[in-house]
Amino acid sequence: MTGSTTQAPGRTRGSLVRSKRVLPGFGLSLGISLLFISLVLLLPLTGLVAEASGMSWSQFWFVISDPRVVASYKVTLWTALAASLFNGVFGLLLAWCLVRYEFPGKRLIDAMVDLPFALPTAVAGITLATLLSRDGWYGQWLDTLGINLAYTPAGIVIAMAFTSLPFVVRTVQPVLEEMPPEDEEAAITLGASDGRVFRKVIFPTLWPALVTGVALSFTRSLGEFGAVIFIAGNTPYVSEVTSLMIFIRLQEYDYAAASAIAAMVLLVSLSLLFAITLWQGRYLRRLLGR
Amino acid sequence: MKYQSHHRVGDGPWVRRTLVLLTVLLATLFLAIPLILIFSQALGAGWGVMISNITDRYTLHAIGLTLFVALLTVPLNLVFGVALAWLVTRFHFPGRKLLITLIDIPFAVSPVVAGLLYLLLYGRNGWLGSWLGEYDVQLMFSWPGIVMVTVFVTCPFVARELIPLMQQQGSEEEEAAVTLGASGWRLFRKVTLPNIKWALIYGVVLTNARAVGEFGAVSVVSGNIRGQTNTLPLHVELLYQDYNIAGAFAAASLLAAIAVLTLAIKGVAEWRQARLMANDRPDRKLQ
Amino acid sequence: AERQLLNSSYDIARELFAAYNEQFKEYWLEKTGDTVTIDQSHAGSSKQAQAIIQGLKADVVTFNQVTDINILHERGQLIPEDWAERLPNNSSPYYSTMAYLVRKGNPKNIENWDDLVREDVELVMPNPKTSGNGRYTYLAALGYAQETFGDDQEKTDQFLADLLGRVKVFDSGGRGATTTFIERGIGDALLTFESEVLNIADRYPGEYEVVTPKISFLAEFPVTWIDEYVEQNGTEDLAKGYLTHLYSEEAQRLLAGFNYRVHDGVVKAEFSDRFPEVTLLPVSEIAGSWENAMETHFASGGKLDQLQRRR
Amino acid sequence: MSIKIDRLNKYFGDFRALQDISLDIPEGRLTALLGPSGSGKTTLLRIIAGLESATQGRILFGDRDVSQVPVKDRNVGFVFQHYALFRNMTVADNIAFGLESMPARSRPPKAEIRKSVERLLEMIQLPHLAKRYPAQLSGGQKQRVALARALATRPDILLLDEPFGALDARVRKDLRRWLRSLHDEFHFTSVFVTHDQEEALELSDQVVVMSQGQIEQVDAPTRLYARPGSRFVFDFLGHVNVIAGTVDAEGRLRQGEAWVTLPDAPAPGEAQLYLRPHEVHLVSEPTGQACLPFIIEAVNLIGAEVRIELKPKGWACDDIWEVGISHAEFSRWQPERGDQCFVSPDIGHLFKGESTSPETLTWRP
Amino acid sequence: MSIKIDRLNKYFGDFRALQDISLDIPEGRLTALLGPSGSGKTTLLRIIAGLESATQGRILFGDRDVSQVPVKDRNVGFVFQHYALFRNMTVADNIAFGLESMPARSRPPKAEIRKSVERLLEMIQLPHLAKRYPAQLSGGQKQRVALARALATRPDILLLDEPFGALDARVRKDLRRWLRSLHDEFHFTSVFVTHDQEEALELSDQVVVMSQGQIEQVDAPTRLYARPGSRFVFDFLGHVNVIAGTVDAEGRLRQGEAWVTLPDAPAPGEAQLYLRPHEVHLVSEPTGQACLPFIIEAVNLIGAEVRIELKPKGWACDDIWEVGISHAEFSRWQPERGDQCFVSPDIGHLFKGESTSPETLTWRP
Ligand SMILES: Nc1ncnc2c1ncn2[C@@H]1O[C@H](COP(=O)(O)OP(=O)(O)OP(=O)(O)O)[C@@H](O)[C@H]1O
Ligand SMILES: Nc1ncnc2c1ncn2[C@@H]1O[C@H](COP(=O)(O)OP(=O)(O)OP(=O)(O)O)[C@@H](O)[C@H]1O
Ligand SMILES: [Mg+2]
Ligand SMILES: [Mg+2]
Ligand SMILES: O=S(=O)([O-])[O-]
Repeated sequence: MTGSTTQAPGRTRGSLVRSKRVLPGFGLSLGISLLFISLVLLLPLTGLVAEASGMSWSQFWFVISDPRVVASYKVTLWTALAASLFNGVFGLLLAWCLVRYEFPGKRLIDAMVDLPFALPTAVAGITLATLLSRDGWYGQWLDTLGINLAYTPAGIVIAMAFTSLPFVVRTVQPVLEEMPPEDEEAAITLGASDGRVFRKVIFPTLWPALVTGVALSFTRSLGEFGAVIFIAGNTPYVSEVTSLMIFIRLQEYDYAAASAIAAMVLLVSLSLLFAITLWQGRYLRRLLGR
Repeated sequence: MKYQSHHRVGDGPWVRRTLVLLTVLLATLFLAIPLILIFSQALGAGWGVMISNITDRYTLHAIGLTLFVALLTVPLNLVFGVALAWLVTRFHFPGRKLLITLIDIPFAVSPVVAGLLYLLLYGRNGWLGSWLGEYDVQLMFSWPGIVMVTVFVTCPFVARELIPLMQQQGSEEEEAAVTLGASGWRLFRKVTLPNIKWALIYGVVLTNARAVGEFGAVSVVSGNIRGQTNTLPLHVELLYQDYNIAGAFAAASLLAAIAVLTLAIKGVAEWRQARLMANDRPDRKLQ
Repeated sequence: AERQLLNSSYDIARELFAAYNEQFKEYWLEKTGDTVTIDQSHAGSSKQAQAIIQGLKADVVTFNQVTDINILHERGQLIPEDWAERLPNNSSPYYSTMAYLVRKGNPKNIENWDDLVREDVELVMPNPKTSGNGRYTYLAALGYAQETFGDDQEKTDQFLADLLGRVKVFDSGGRGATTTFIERGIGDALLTFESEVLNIADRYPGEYEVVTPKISFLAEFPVTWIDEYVEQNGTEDLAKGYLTHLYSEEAQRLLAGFNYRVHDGVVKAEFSDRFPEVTLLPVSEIAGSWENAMETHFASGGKLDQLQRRR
Repeated sequence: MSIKIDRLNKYFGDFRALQDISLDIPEGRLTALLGPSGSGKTTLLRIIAGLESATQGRILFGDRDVSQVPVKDRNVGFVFQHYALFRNMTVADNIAFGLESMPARSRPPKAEIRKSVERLLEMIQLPHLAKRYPAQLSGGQKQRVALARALATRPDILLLDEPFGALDARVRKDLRRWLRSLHDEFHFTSVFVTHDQEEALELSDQVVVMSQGQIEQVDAPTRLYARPGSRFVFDFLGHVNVIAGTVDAEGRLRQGEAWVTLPDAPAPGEAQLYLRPHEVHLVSEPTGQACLPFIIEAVNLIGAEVRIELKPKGWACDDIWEVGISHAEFSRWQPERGDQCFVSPDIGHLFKGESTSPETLTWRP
Repeated sequence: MSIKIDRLNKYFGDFRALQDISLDIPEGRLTALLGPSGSGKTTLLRIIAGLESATQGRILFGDRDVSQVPVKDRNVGFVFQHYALFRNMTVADNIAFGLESMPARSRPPKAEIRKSVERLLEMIQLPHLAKRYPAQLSGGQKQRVALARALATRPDILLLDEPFGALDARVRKDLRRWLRSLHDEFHFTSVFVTHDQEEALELSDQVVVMSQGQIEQVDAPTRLYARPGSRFVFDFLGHVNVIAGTVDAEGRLRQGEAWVTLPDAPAPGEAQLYLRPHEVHLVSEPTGQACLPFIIEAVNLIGAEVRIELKPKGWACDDIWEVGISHAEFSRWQPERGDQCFVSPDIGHLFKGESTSPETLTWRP
């Protein structure tokens, strides 16, 4: 026994023995999870891959590089970026005030943050369009200032920002709550001004969560359709989003093309999320030493 | 002699007032007013109209179907969410990180695309759908299809609520229970479940809200048959298409009411959880 | 006996068929003694066609685009190729054309297609990429341009490009465009079906005016039964009856009441003041055929895409 | 710079965390705030730093009233129990933070800052770790960095809240010694919080014993140990053996079978005698001075002395008694568990009736 | 029930956390696993409990090989450092949990369970807290409850992972004493983990010293203290004074100006002499046995003995020297900081060359 074991440390035997788990339910929970993930998440994705892989590479390229589609990428990317950045700022502000201050209506606002999650996107879209249209509650107001938001890319940004706001607040909030006061206090006793403490001590700690929140908000915005479509104006090359392009391909019975574009979006979203997970892993390892 | 010490960032009265004001303002403009608008539009023509809109035969059916779908979706995702959270927080195994990433897929997939995925797979021409068709089983354009896409769209919520909490709580209590001879089910029911109860409720509540409100994915697979496969969000669209703006907003206000109710339950759940956690650390100073 | 029928239709025809269904049920009961339950499914007609191909077991379709029925044959082999021959008037019991809705007093003085390309005019129309409605408007404008500029392809293109350039909002569907124009107050003219335009004018008396251009497009509303599914459902007679009855005088009057143009002579005469005589060009005159129209104009990279390319 | 605390009160809501604290902290000395958990040590320290505000009372640094001065202008260095290093900065950046936070006009040039940091790294003996992140350091190293960071701006006053609380016993001892030598070299005015009496007594020049938001006693360590001012201080500073009884007319303290003859025959009445473990000795027979019979409960051979635990026989006490004897004595005597023995006092502290301060007694051997 | 551990190895990935551990744990005794952080104590304990599985090797309880037996059938009690009480259950429910988890056929009836719980509550002296929740208890109370919970099912073996690690020094001492008396009463086989040598030596019948996944020494506490088997154990068990030098032909260990005459004149070569603080004495002049000159660095008057810290003069050592003298001696001699003095050894431990085990030397006074 000993002869062979000095040869092969841990690895093979280790993995064998490790399958003996202490807590119960490994098999069951693994079974349920794998079954569910395969059936619900992965199996349908095969449809996408199958459709898209039915095309030749040049067809694929033709579909995804169609100038109008390319324009929609640009519109979508820019508006999603603007929306997620807006959420980065507004979400951070909200999370900050909800964690740091007591003020009347705090619990109400805290509860309302999840509203965009709970409200159907189409309802959100209709509501925002109604608010911002020329004679809507906000629109008439903005109109006197000569500002028009509905049916412009700005409208898209607003719809995207609305539907993805909770992602930022809900990822930043717990980190802010857990942040020990000592770090700040240490910085203040060292003579640092508030601004400096925020920039140098608080923000770097929030940063990973904020980036995750913004990234989730961004990917969600990339795929947003229901809320956007009512307020976008959908002018070609100006305010058409990629989801609409997918929708159009579907209207044309061109599943392959729709799948190809959808696959593009999915690829971008997943690689973004994955890249952030990797980056965050490294950043956090430095911070936490894990 | 009183003075306000100022030892945490942003404690200055001016900074604080400005930030709070800005928050309240933005939250009102961005969150509260849209909500109010929905109700005000619904009530635009008076209570009577709103009530008659809601008690319309098709609206009632849509409400029923929507609740039915949620009723099936939530337990499914509950089981999955708990199983997955248990798996990734209580065991180490290769591929664990991947599993955690995979459950984010529904966040990265546009709901319309999600519906399309199911249609491509289970539709008459899909490889599974054609096979099922031979046995005269049709999933799309009937409630099973609606349930399936709703499950897809809402499956991250429970798991995402539970995983961080269970990770933070660690498995010591469960290990203690095992050394005391507890079997799996007893251990879960007596030790784990009470500890994650409120997070679980929050996850369920979010799942439910999203399940009730899902539009994009459901609209693709529903078949839009009035009185049969029309869910409440689809019904909102339908009424909207009929120029029945008040009716559309009446139905939407129902959804918004569900959302508000959901958030209220969630608020309570969070508060309870926070209290539990605070009890847990009596050494931690109340700020 | 109890019988059941599923009618898959385009999104804005819900009230129309709700009314027709009542009429038909009575008729059918009288004729056969059977009570019929008719389920309605409404959505964009392309989406409806897809659903049917993917297995939505509708017995009949009542669409607003010929191409969406064609696809049922091409993609799904659910109906024969010559479906259009099975009922009178290319299987379209009613039709409409494209018209403009302008604001009260017609302040921009819009009378015809050439008024729409003026610098000071803003338009609202549905997206030709996502809705048949938008496609018809495009073809109507094309028809006008062809009549006006003859063979001068460049001028025709320029005209269409200008027209599209004047559009402020492309909604994804007809009702969306209407909402944008009415509720949001966007644009000087809404380009959509005449039926829709008349409906709105009826609904908001005195606030809007209807302008029907002298030359426009013959927008047919085709219907057919789905052979494969009626066979499975055992509803062939019912489906045929449902569609044939659309051609009856009684039904035609109902349709005209919903502001659709009809073929029935008696009814036509009754409603002659509502539907002015204009030249209606069928697709064959404008683009040869639907296949051709789709291919040259609406497919990816087709004429529409070229015209809409940012200049 | 000396610190003067003048009738300080601190309320948290209704709870009075500090009650009328007045205290002088001498310049250039190490002062320890010692007390059980919840006694208000941290609160007092934070008020001195300006991290918390007093409800009433004044704080003076030298002659200057700093009660209204915000933290960042008080020029204090603060060291936290859990280090509170900036996780996202390297060791060098952590140390430089204070200098770089100075207002532009008084901030030293970059090169000088770098030099200061190098000097401080030398001082804490970690120059090779300048580029590391806090997560990559051991607890002891982290606390050294925290100290260097606090000292970088040359504060007038150094405040430390349980600086060694989170460390292993061995590391703690090293670091304690190192802090002591650092202090001997630079003589900054330091106040540190601890609930470990050994640490307070070993490290500081002056100990402030706190209990329930009040100051119990302020004294130099040796005096504090030799002459505790109250029962509380007695109990808190190491083990103490107690016999409670009645003083009779002959000046004997009696309880059950046990008695002790008290020198200077105090007035009759209730009294408690407090005896430190090394201020008594074990005997095999009662002496003329005392008869305190015990059964040996445990014998502990570890360390410099042999610690013997005793259970009273024929009388009662709340806590077990402890006596330390030398290894030599132990070898001679070989006491074992269950043996009977007697204790004879050398020095004792008598609390009479309800009086709070003791009278010290000495027995002639 | 005795425990036998047979050539145990544990890998975490490629990291070998335990290396060929073989160990006998006698029945009815308290065994301590002592070692620095990361030495594998917890891992070993968890493997014994079955909470972790070994990569290789066997565990026997009595004669029964339990290597493949799941935790819940091993009948062990486990006490966690952070209590791991069920926070949603009352104290009574926590204690009853194990009994109620028994399979239906062997489970005692409800009434009996209630009685057992009452008895255990008496035992841990907390019967009045039966209805409280863990969050409402102090650390010491929590740990008692954890112990009662572990003992409720009458386990054959009790395993404790740093049971007092999270407690205050005073509470810890109380609880330690309480555990000792509990053990004396019930004599369960117990294994507990600690990294506090004082705790290990004071509490246990047998100490297992671990370092880097290996066992360094297994011995009874007094033997371990008197005869450490290696430099590591030496260093780990309290302070030790070291002089490293060369043994010359006359059997003298020399370094710089310092020398010590070694009894039994060992062979010449490199050597280190280890001396415990209480195994040397201070002298004012070099003796014939040794000349170890020092400068007094600090004098610490606190506690039973006076601790004197010494800095070598004319030679060098890594760590400061410590010597304990009695208060009486101190009063006689009055050493002060900066004074010069000499140390003379009584008992010493010599490591020659690279040898890992020492030779004990005794000097005649
Ligand atoms: N922010 C606060 N709000 C309310 N009470 C507080 C607050 N900070 C401290 N207290 C209370 O004031 C008292 C003194 O607390 P403080 O932290 O000063 O004690 P301490 O002596 O430092 O104790 P420890 O040794 O546990 O750190 C405690 O009873 C504590 O509960
Ligand atoms: N699950 C694990 N995965 C990987 N490495 C581990 C794991 N558990 C422990 N180790 C490693 O095994 C070694 C021994 O760990 P163990 O917890 O047994 O140490 P310990 O002696 O109990 O230390 P401490 O006193 O800090 O509790 C450590 O280096 C640790 O990092
Ligand atoms: Mg404190
Ligand atoms: Mg451990
Ligand atoms: O749910 S969507 O409306 O965004 O598709």
